[in-house]
Amino acid sequence: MSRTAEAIKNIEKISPRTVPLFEGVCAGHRGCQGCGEVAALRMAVKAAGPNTIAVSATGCMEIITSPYPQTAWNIPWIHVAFENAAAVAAGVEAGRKILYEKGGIKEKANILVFAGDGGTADIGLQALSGALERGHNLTYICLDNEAYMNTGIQRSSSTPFGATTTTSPAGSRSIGQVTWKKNVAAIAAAHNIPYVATAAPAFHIDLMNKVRRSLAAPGAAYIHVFAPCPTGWRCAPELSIETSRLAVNSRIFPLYEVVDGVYSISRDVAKPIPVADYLKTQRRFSHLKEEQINLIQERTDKEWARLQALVRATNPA
Amino acid sequence: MAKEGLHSWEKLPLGCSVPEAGSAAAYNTGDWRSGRFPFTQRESCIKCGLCYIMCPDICYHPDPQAEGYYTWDSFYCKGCGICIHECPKKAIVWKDEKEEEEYGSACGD
Amino acid sequence: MIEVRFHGRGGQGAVTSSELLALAAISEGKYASAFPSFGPERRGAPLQAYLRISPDPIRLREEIYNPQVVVVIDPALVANPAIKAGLGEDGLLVVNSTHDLDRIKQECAFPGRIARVDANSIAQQELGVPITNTTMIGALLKACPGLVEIESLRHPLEERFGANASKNLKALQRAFNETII
Amino acid sequence: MAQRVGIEVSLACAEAVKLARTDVVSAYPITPQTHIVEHLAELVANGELEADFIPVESEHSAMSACIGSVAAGARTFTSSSAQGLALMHEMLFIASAMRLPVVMAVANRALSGPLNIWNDHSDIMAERDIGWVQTFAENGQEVVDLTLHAFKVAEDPRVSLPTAINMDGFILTHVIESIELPDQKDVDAYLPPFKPLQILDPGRPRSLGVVGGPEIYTEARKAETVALENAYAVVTEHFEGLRKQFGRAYKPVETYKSEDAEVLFITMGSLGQTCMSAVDEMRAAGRKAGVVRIRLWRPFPAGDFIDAVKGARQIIVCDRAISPGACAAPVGAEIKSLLFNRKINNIYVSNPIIGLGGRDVTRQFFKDIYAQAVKDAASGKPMATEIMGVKE
Repeated sequence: MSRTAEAIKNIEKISPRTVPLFEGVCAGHRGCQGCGEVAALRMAVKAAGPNTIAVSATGCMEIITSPYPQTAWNIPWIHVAFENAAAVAAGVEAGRKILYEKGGIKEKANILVFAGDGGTADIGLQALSGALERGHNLTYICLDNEAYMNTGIQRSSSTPFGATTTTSPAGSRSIGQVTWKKNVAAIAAAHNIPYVATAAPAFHIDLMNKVRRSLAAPGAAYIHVFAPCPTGWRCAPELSIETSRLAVNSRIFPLYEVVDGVYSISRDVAKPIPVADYLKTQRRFSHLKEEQINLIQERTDKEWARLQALVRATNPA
Repeated sequence: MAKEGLHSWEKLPLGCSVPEAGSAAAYNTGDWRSGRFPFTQRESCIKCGLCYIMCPDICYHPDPQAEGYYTWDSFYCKGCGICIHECPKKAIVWKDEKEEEEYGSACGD
Repeated sequence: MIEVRFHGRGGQGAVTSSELLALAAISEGKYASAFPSFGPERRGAPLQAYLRISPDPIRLREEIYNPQVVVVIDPALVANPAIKAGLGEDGLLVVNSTHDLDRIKQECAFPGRIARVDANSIAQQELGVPITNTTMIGALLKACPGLVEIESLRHPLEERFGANASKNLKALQRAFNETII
Repeated sequence: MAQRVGIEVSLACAEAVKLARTDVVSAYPITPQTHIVEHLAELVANGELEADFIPVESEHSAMSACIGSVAAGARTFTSSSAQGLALMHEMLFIASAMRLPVVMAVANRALSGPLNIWNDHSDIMAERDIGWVQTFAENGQEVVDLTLHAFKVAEDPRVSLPTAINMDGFILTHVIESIELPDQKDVDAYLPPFKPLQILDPGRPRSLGVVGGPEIYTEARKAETVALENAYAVVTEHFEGLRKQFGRAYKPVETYKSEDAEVLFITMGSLGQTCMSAVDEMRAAGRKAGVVRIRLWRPFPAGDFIDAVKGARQIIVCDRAISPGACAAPVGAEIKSLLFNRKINNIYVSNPIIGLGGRDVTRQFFKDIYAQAVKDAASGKPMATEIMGVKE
């Protein structure tokens, strides 16, 4: 058993009956109706518990939780800027570590970093890479709603192929986003950090346990969370959580873990639904033609096969 | 004169911080809701708690009076309907706000 | 105040020469400043290093334009006209060369005082490598009596070279003895 | 007893950071700052400094990590220069707005382009308005003393603002000179452990760095501005502390042969040293010249400055940075605005821009500038800002 596997095997597991009542983020936040991102954020902080320091990048979650003179945070929280949450967290971690060693701090604390896909895949990628490479003991959670929602639905490198956004609008000569979604979890895994995972709020127990496992892992951890945005995706607010379920069940967003380089699929979708069933819930994809939907299906199948190959390659028989 | 600020600069916490945790709880988001609200029919409820954990606005809380059930909070509910969609037993339904004078009854007792 | 300019190539330790002398002077209670020709140092490229030593605090932050002494660490630079820049006829040129003084005078066309030592041979014999920066300090001290005491260099050499300090000190001492003016 | 030793100024700066018992160093290498952070990394690696050294991947992250580290309650240091400082730009404002007392040594260097690694003040002058306490060191000893002073001022609960010590790249950073390194016990007596006013503590959760809308942003900026203005008294108080503890006296503004001077040079940083030497020679030649050296740049010591120049009929404000398209160079503009505020209109202000990108400033150059300035004033030429020593 690898060092990380050993470290995370005995975590206090959360089950449907033992969901922690602790709220790290309180009601009264200004999230949109049906915000899947804040739902996922709340789950993550619940799992981490009160002995946690949160670091946020600029973005929806930061804006909706901290308009002066109020804060929705029940745990110590810091926001500095858009592109540097990982670096700020690195400083918090280093500062606390040395103070603990010198006796100035008596207790260790979890460090959770929250950033959106823009703050992670685009402008914050360098700071993220630096923090992961240096191995700070923290968990970085990307809450991926697949575009710059805070500023009005502009495309990011995490926006999926075919989605229309305000800066990748579908038109007579464009299908919307023409590039494929950047795979930041794979980039994180390429840093050979102890723990990488993907999660979705529809699978809340899995998500919360992944947060616990990431915190138990010795060193830097990364969790990529699929965070539906009814506002930006043009879907009904009540379908927010459902959308993340469909994403997983269509294999367009597979749930998996990489523990010390060893891949495992957390939810083996034996009979996937067609990606078309996922796409049709969101008007950001409503302009797509069958040909493009087929392309997305092909790509999804290929990525799933690649993931399976990684599982085989990293789990010796 | 220009519009005045929220309060004196001399009363500002250091670095414009917010020293009081969870103070957003005082903020009413219930008035974002328009016309209808989710109503739990307890006779159908199986106490799974999905309404509690899936609600992005933290409107459901364990009912101190009835173990396993959850109460709903009109002060925060923005009316997104996630609880209604996620409830595996379809125990939560929309109700017209005009029908109910008292939200207290929304928890279905 | 005395101002000295060193000429060498990147990697030959001209900067180290000026630094060691500054440290020695300061340890004697004098004031000194040592600095390289500012910029990226590239191995092999000709470079200069500067040294000021004074009994009083040094306030001057300009470069050295009119040194009283120029030390040439690399024999191949002796004929380079840059070594004479700003050096008055009453100045002193300390060179690493195997040639006799008359020939050096011709090579560099400098009418003033010249001190020479075959630092390459000494360094090769004493250190096993032709790195002449510490050796040339010996020649400089011979030509400039009282600049600093040789003994004052012992500690800076030990700090810089550790176990090899004594070998460097010996090479320096030999150069001091073998320098012809 | 503290000893006077020969040491490179960069290393002396790092030694001061060590003597300050710094907890975290977060830095990215850039010429001419490198020797400072290399030496700190070495001190940490050897266990001589019990600190965490974060070898970040950019200056932006360096300052971001400093902000996080101070917010965690750790005494924190960084150092940068030119392009690195420019990359930090965004973070510098946030560090002061959040009132987090980071200490930074700036090895002043020209901003690109063209790429130039040599000294001038264009890097820090582009950061004038960051809300930090900013001092300029003139020699290696000042670098050491001002570094200790920076921690003392920054962390003072009456200030709680980040502080930068400026030192001329190469001209100071790469020079070995005679410096007295204080004893640890004296530094401990001068600089007690850091007691932050608010930290990220699960035992007392607070939110730092919140959104401040139109209804509070003005008040937030007012509070920060007043804090920096009020730092003046603390700066001088802790200068006095330096004198008592280490025997070296410092003032926000220093003068040299200014009492009876008719013409005063105004300098910042190492320029003042060569300028004093030039003034000595000019005095010997019968010219009534003097020097006023600005050590504290932010908050600007207006009263001290006015006191220093009020007897002169002409001042020559030496700038090492350009403010393109502006009415004056940065220091020149500051001083002209101050004189105007005080209704002082009998001083002729020349504003030469000199020493850009490593161009050496010599005693002779000061004499030339003096001659030109006196001629301009005599001829009634309008006061102007001019880049000097340009090859036509």
